[in-house]
Amino acid sequence: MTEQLIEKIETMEKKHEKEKHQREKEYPKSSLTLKIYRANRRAGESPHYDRIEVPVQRWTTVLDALLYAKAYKDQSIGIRYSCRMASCGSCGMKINGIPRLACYTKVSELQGREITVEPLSNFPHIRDLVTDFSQFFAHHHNVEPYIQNDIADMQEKNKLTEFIQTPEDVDKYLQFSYCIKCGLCYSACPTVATDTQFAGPQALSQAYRYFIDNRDTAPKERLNLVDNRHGIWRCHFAGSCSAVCPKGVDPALGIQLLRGHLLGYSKNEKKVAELEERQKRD
Amino acid sequence: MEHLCSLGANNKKMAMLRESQIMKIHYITGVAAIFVVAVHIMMRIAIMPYGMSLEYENVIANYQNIPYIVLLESILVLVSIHGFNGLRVILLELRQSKKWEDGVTVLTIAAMIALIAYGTRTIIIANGLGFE
Amino acid sequence: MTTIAHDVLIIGSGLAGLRAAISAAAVDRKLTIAVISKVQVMRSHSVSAEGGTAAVLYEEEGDNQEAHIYDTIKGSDFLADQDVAELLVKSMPYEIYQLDHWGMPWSRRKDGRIAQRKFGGYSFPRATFAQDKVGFYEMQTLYDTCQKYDNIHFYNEWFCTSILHENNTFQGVTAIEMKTGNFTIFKAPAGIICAGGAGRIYSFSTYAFSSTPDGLDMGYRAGLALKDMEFVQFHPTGILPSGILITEGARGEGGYLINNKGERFMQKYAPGKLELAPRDVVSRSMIREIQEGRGFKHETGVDCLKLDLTHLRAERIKEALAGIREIGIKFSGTDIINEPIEVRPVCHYMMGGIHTNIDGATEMVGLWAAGEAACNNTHGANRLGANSTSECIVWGKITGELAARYATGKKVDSINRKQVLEEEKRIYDGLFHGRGAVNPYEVRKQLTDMMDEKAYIFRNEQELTSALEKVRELKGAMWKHVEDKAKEYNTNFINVMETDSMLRTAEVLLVGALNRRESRGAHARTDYPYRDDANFLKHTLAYFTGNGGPKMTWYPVAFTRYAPVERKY
Amino acid sequence: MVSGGLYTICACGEKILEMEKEVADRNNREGMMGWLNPRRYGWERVSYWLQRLTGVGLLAYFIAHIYETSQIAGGPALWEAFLELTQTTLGHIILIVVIGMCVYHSANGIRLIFVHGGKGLGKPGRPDYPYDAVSLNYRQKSGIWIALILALVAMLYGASVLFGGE
Ligand SMILES: Cc1cc2nc3c(=O)[nH]c(=O)nc-3n(C[C@H](O)[C@H](O)[C@H](O)COP(=O)(O)OP(=O)(O)OC[C@H]3O[C@@H](n4cnc5c(N)ncnc54)[C@H](O)[C@@H]3O)c2cc1C
Ligand code: HEM
Ligand code: SF4
Ligand code: F3S
Ligand code: FES
Repeated sequence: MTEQLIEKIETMEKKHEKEKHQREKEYPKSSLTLKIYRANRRAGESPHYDRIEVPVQRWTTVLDALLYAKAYKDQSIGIRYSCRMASCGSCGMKINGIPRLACYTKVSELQGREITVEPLSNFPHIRDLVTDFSQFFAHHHNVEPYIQNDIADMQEKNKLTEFIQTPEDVDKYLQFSYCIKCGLCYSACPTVATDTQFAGPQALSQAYRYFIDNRDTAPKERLNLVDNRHGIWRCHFAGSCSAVCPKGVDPALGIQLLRGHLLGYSKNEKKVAELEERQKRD
Repeated sequence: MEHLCSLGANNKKMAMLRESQIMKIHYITGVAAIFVVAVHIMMRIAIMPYGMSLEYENVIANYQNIPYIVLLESILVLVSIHGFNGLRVILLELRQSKKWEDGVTVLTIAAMIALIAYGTRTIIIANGLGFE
Repeated sequence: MTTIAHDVLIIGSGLAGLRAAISAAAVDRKLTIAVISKVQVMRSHSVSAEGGTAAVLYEEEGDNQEAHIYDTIKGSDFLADQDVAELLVKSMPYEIYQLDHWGMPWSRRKDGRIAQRKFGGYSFPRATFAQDKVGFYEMQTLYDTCQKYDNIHFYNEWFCTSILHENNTFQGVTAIEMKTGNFTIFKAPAGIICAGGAGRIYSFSTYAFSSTPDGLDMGYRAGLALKDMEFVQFHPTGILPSGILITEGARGEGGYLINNKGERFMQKYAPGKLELAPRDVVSRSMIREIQEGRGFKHETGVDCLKLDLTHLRAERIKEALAGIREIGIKFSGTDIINEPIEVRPVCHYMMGGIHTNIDGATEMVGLWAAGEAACNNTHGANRLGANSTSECIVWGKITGELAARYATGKKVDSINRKQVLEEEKRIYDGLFHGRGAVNPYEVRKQLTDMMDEKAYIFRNEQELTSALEKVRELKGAMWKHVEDKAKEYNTNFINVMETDSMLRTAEVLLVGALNRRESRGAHARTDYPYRDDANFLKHTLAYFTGNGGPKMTWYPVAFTRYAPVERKY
Repeated sequence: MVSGGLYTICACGEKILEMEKEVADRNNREGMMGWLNPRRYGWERVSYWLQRLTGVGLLAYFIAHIYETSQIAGGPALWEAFLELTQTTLGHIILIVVIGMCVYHSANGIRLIFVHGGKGLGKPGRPDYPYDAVSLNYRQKSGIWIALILALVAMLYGASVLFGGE
């Protein structure tokens, strides 16, 4: 494609981004309506939406708004949250239909005077905005997300020393270890939407994270682990995972790179990192 | 390390081919299909006008041509493999249970074989028709 | 009522909890370890830690452990137990390398070795870092490493309410499974409390919303002492209005603090260390600047100062402070590459906690405590940045191992039924089915706002007394009820239980602050502006007495080689 | 022993076997509706859906086509009769759609074969805020557009052959 066209589109998008920023700066103090999905299946409460008016300011996040509503309007709202700074991954929910972190979405970034909040899809529903993550965690567990290496567990007697890893070695996997396990990607992926056993973008990108880390010595086993009926082949590069990931993990990239190794497009040239000899300390 | 996880368990079930082998076949048959289908279509429109190419005599004449038969047969095989595997993939993603998955696998393979057989039958008969 | 039996119970799944789980699980694969957490295990507050983890790694390049020990003790204003500080420093290098072996993405130097940066109060660049998401990566590494062990059992979103014990011996805990609302007993011969800090008793705070003192309170109610609770660390740089932290690493990388005249005012207060003086010093200096009219006004009307990073290279910021930049843009509307960011001292760490000895053992047999919830006297009156994650990891490991060894071959035959019934009565009759007109969230807000106002960096008798009165008034108000009557995922109920524990802990904090009539480390009294080693070179202990106030006593500081001197930077 | 969740999980995955329950819990899954929604997620999602749709469409056509051609075995009369059935306006329109599907599916298929192996996606690096996923780059979007344009061109050409000849 012509470079110019691409550039043009990119500048257009940048401008749009800037305008969004501007709009946000001028965001007036006011109030808006939260349209909250409510249901408690176990207790037999059927799904419905509640509309709650909350005051907002320029920096108010959807989480702030929800917590205000919980404290002063309806204390029974079920919601999961913790860090309020986009690092714990608790507060994923669908905001205006798209999976996002509530604490990372300012109301001023959203259009309109009404914000719809719903629980993440593809996770079993528990109550109101809260969903069950156990299967998601199980998928993560299943890709054996830890360094496999005979000397991974240090003996205290061993010489104290690190694996030598250059900044370039680190860059190969660092992006994928940004993952906060918020599950937004899992909620967005169209394959996960129908395939209950598909490992999902989060787990598969973690498989790549450990695969490409040069402290790990079990690349073959890792490939075998994802090479099955509900494994990596069920990703068809819909890209939605990367589109919603709040941390720039780009799980789609990790998955395709890992599959490149399975397909034999890429060779695993990583040299296993060495231990630097060092003086033993007391 | 012994882990009782579903991924591992699934691996055991896959006796015949690994999923990666299946999908490699899927890609290769896909790429190959482009070429053979292209030639096939070219022959429909490049040698004579499209309408004419469909006349009975012309079609039968084609079936006398051994390279053309080979072409048709390879289209039949390649596209069937690719297409039915594609279908299998979609169906596998729709529901998950041992019964469903085994059923899907058996059915798509059976359908694939049936289609290839049926198409081959046409080729053989059409080829035979010319000698009469 | 269900009873779940394990060998070791770990309450809390922050850095301390997960490290303890791994070391306990490694002792014997046949022991079963339960990690109980009121949030999903990897969502603990520790993920927010940003700046670094202190350890001496480069002795060949001029660092030494002696210096780290002394920095820690001097930083603590000589209230740290010196043998404990020494243990911390000696254990740390191993832990850094162990994390490296487990997959920690430490930032690297060009030669492939682990990188370190400057941090406040240290005489050598000693904060080992992984960009500016140290705690997050450490949590991830530990969580992932836990997946190796099939004897670690995670209990995601179970809220522990009390400790069961008999004859001063630990028997287990009671907990509520949030998903179903079921009240459950856990029994085990050994337990470790790793329930984290209590920073949410302040409303301007860097802590996660889940950092409420229910863990501390649980121990307190079970008869354990809370130690040194009056020492609350205020971090110099929290952004407005949310209080989210800008790591000290920002100053470690070379950031300036400026007042409204554009001066680097730290030159006046700590000419030797400037912005990299310990946190208590910097925070006090900032408040002085503000009080003397050299602050800025944030658009919310709050006074603040500015942190200037614009002179750093953009690449360096993107490389080493990417997370901070993101936070600045997102939560404060400021890109630190282009503009100074508005900051204000913010509640950040509790030096105090459950009283333990050097091994992390509490006064109860079979119960240990580690991490921020424990007070093993590493940090004294003021913690140095980057020493807390170190502490969590070191004592996580120590207590995990000790608890597992202790639990080997032991079993809890019967549990104290009476306590279980009492606990049920306390939370269900007293809170869940309670009645009242006052909104518990309003009580919480009043408490935290009041703490911000009256127990902030500078304190005095009058304000502390009025704060204490207010806490007691709030305690007595008619707020103990839960509006949401559902069993399933009832966060309203959880919040009310948290508020209950916050009130008790705030009371201990205020009484401790009133009793300590001196200024030491993070505890600065305007009416007693000097350190008083003759009368107060000792730890505060507070015991629960039922509904009256806490019973206060003192506890000696352990000295080895370092005599107290005046603390100057 | 239980811990929170449908698929009880320990760090060990001791009970993960439950995931293999014959009927997995579909509570709150988006189901086939989840295949759609390009509105929310961009071009790659469109490509995902079109590749499926055209794949299945082509398979259906292929089966029909094999049946159609098998009529030759029935002799000239049957063949002509069948031709009459298919050589209608509707038949031509279907054929044009098939041409479009075939071209799109093939062109996009080639792109996918590369992409599935990580080719043309760029390299992982340290993400900068605001995060843009490198994998969702303009090369991919252009690839999808090109496939769509090629399909359109082919359909026009097909229309000119099919309808122009009369
Ligand atoms: C913003 C920020 C940045 C920081 N940066 C640094 C830094 O750069 N370097 C450094 O050394 N230190 C830093 N610290 C301090 C350090 O992060 C904390 O002291 C440390 O993470 C505490 O870890 P923890 O394991 O003790 O507890 P936490 O991580 O707080 O975990 C507490 C656990 O207890 C559980 N819990 C609590 N109550 C209950 C209950 N009733 N029932 C069940 N479970 C319960 C919680 O769910 C949680 O899992 C920082 C702190 C903050 C706030
Ligand atoms: C001409 C007859 C063809 C038929 C009947 C056909 C059929 C199908 C079907 C049913 C699918 C499943 C869709 C899915 O998995 O999402 C599919 C997928 C696919 N096809 Fe084809 N196809 C044909 C030609 C081609 C050609 C020529 C190529 C190009 C090289 C190709 C490449 C692909 C690719 C890459 C996929 C995606 C597989 C995946 O996402 O995992 N196909 N095809
Ligand atoms: S990959 Fe991104 S969206 Fe998915 S769980 Fe991790 S951080 Fe969340
Ligand atoms: S959305 Fe799903 S299909 Fe693949 S690229 Fe992402 S995992
Ligand atoms: S509350 Fe932690 S990510 Fe939103």
